[in-house]
Amino acid sequence: MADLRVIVLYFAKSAELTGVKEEELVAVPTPISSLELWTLLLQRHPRLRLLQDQVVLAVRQQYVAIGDQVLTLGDGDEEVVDAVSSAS
Amino acid sequence: MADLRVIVLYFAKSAELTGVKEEELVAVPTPISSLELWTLLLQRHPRLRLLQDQVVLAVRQQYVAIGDQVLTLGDGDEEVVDAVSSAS
Amino acid sequence: MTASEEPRNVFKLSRDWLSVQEVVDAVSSASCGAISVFIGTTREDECDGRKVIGLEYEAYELMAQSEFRKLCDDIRARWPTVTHICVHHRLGWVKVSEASVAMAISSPHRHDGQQAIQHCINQLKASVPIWKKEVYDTQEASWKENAE
Amino acid sequence: MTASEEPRNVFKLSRDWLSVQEVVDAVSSASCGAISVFIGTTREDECDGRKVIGLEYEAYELMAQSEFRKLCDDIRARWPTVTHICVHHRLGWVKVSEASVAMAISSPHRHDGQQAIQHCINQLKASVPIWKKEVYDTQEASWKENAE
Repeated sequence: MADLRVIVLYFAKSAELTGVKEEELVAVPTPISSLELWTLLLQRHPRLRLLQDQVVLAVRQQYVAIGDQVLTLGDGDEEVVDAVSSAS
Repeated sequence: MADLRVIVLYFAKSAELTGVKEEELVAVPTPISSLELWTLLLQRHPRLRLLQDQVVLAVRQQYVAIGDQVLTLGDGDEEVVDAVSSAS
Repeated sequence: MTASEEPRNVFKLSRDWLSVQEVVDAVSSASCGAISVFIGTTREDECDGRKVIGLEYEAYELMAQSEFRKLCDDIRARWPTVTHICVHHRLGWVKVSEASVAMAISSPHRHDGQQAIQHCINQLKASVPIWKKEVYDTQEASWKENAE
Repeated sequence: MTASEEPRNVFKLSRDWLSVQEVVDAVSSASCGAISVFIGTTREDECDGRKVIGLEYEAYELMAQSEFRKLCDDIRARWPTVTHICVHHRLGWVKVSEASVAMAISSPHRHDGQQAIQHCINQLKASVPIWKKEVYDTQEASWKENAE
């Protein structure tokens, strides 16, 4: 168990909702599941909740589903949060 | 029953075999079937026989199969004889 | 559709190099999100140990035009959303790796156009009176079915 | 194939107008008789009574490159005769009737390339991280799934 510094990139609608394109998270616990990480992002940016099921996460340029999957994060990893709204 | 003047156009291999791109046939009997017309062309240019099954006839820009089909030719009609060799 | 958006069927036989951009521009339309394009080129090939150096194309031009119109009617009956159709075909000498045919079809969505372009090239080869002669490095030549 | 004919996978994200000719040239090969091309353009469209005047594209560029490489591997596994693959995608503002994506695939014979180009555009939209925002004449805008 360790704490890490993680870079989060936001794209498209997620960047609009958070108001930032990139931010640094310090003291991210590891190991962490993708669901826990998403919850952590929602605490920082409650408006991300608007994305609901449309959110897509990627870690080290690999897509990850939001669920129990444990992410092995390295210090300074890029984590990408991107999202699109559903087609209306 | 009448006799007609018909223009025959040859393309591709049929032009190579006959040595002409275009010729006029006089005193073509009408009505005439497509098979009779083809036979008439073979009499004039025996080398057309080399085309065998690959020959395609067209009258007034419509393809016609070689067979019993009776062609209604008008005076000065273009009749097209085109042919390709089989792919080797 | 506005008046300028009447469905267009464009067919050109040309002794010059084919421009893909020209074919694409001929079908472009603000109402279409998809342009499907096919380009057929002369392939470096061998036939009985002889190397193909180019193709010689010949057409019955008037009839090619009328068969193209029939083909367009057929395409529009099968895929009614097809908007514009353009086919340019070379005549005469086409050396290896040059385009002998370039065609484009525009449609609001991509699926119809992609189906239509496959039908268009298949039927063009089957029914439009254009013939090709393979010319070999041995100075020999032979007329080919245009089906390939 | 000669050394110059090693299979090429070309991917470019561009803020400039896309050249169809450039995409076609990138895949041309003397060993190929067929080049299949797809062009996606911004369609004049309405959404809830608002008129779309253009699209704004954004990409996660590094990841888009790596997803494109995976897609090329997938295409070559499914259609081993595919020779070269080239995709150019616009970023930023693309107004109605301009191309947002242009892609070309060359193959010795046309059937494989035509199948592969359909798979390529479907998978590009499904897996490559490029997002689009529809911009309306009302000054409003909304991010869209890239699936259409």
